[in-house]
Amino acid sequence: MTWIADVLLLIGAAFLFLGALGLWRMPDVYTRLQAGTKAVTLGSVAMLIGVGIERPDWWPKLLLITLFILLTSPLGSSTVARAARVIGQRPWRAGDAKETP
Amino acid sequence: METLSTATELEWLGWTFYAGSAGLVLLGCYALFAARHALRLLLGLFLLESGVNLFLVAVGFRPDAAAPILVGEQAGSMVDPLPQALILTAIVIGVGVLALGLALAVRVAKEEGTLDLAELGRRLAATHTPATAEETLPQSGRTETP
Amino acid sequence: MIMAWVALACVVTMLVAGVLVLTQRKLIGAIAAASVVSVALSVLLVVLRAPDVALAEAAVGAGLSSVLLALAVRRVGAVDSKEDT
Amino acid sequence: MLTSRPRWPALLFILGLALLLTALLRDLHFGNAPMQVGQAINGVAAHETGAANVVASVLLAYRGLDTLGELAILFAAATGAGLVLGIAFRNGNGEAQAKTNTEPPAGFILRKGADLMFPFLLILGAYVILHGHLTPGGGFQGGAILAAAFFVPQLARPSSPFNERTAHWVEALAGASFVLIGIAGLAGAGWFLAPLLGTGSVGELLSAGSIPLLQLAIGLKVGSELAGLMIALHGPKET
Repeated sequence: MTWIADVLLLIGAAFLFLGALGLWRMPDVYTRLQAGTKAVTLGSVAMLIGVGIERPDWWPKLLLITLFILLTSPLGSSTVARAARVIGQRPWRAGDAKETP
Repeated sequence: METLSTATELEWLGWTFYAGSAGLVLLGCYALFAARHALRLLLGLFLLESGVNLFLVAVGFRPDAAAPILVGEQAGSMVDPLPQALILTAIVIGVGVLALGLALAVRVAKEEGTLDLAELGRRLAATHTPATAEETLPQSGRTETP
Repeated sequence: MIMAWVALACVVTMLVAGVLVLTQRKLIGAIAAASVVSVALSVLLVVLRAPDVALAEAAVGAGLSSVLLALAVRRVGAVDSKEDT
Repeated sequence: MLTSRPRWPALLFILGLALLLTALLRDLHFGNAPMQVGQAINGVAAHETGAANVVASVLLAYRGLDTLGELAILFAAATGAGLVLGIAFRNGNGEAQAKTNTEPPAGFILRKGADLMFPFLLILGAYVILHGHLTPGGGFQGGAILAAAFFVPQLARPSSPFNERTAHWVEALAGASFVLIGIAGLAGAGWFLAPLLGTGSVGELLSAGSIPLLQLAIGLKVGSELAGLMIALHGPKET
């Protein structure tokens, strides 16, 4: 049973790393939000499930944390994207210069 | 959490924490000295506070002790609760001070139109110089107020 | 042993973010870096077995302080001095 | 950037301070805290106050007067900030509403999400406050969460009025009840903030005498103060 938890933790760590890498590599705010939200949400949820398999008595709190992440993460990213659109941020096209972070 | 095995490892961990807190204190002090913008000053104060908080909690640490919260009937040794209660107080007072400073900064920006500390000091010196000296030393910033 | 490595990683993160607070060109970036300092500090406090203080630091230091600073920056954004924008 | 070029006097000072700190820290042996008072408190705290969280018992029983002073400082800071920003609760609503209308409105997702999160955050804050004597947490941490809970709807709908009069009443009543519990301890057992209501058995929700009530008072006071501070700072842009 414990190797399933290990695999889930590894998947979570890999996706969190990919999210961080994407945040650094992507050219503009919208693509960075893609990396920062989707990969990080999947990574943290996989990590929480892994921890839940490792420690079965923590399930209720972990479930609540998962619910909270699933609720707030898309909310935050959509709000940031909307704010960027409102102030007139243009999406990146091929050939444009990469924005400085 | 596992306990530490050797004395050298403990010393190493101690230097890690001390380096972190001392580094934050030094960065905060540098910001307090070199800041040109009022909000940078408040950020420096925030860093300084964080460093002091970390240092005081690290002083109360014991390697073989648990967190100061009783679970069941366990009666092992626990780390020092006094610095922790002190720091809990300090964090909340810190946010109060930060909020008051921010309110003052917002008001100054509204009245004066700038938050540049050198510029604000120049204006303050110009306002407090007597009328005779104002003609000889206009807007110099080095005016010696009597 | 794993505790010591976590502590080392968090101290390095904290100090790098502390330097970023001083060197970020934009004020809002400096505030984000200060928030990172607080988060790393709260992990360090958990390692030091002070969960109460860690919770306070995460809620007040990383959450409320950054919100207050960001609100103030939003209000005074137009009156920054020349080299700070 | 802090400055365009390094400030040499400040760097020199920092170098001296670093040398001083290194010299001081070399003599501190990490992990060997003498903790004479801490040891004594750890031994008797659960028996004397009935709280499983020793930090909470130090904060609210052994050093309760200090916490009252801290609440006074926070109150002074919040009042001072409100005064400096010129937001009296008489004209807070109408004026703020008129000014914030220039901002673009928040989107549908943010509005609905804020509605969805408000009860969630409220429950989390109440949980953290009421379990302060059992688990990490307590009045200050839960108060910060409550303040966030009341600020998120304000952020989503800038025009919705925050009832500052109610917030002031909650703040005043919570502060007064903290003092009243302390005076009740003075009358009952002979010293300020003496534990009342019996200690109960350690580890249950209804235990630790008056500590949960004090946590609740602190939580409400801190929450209303911090929410008021954030709403006072969330004003219109200065141009």
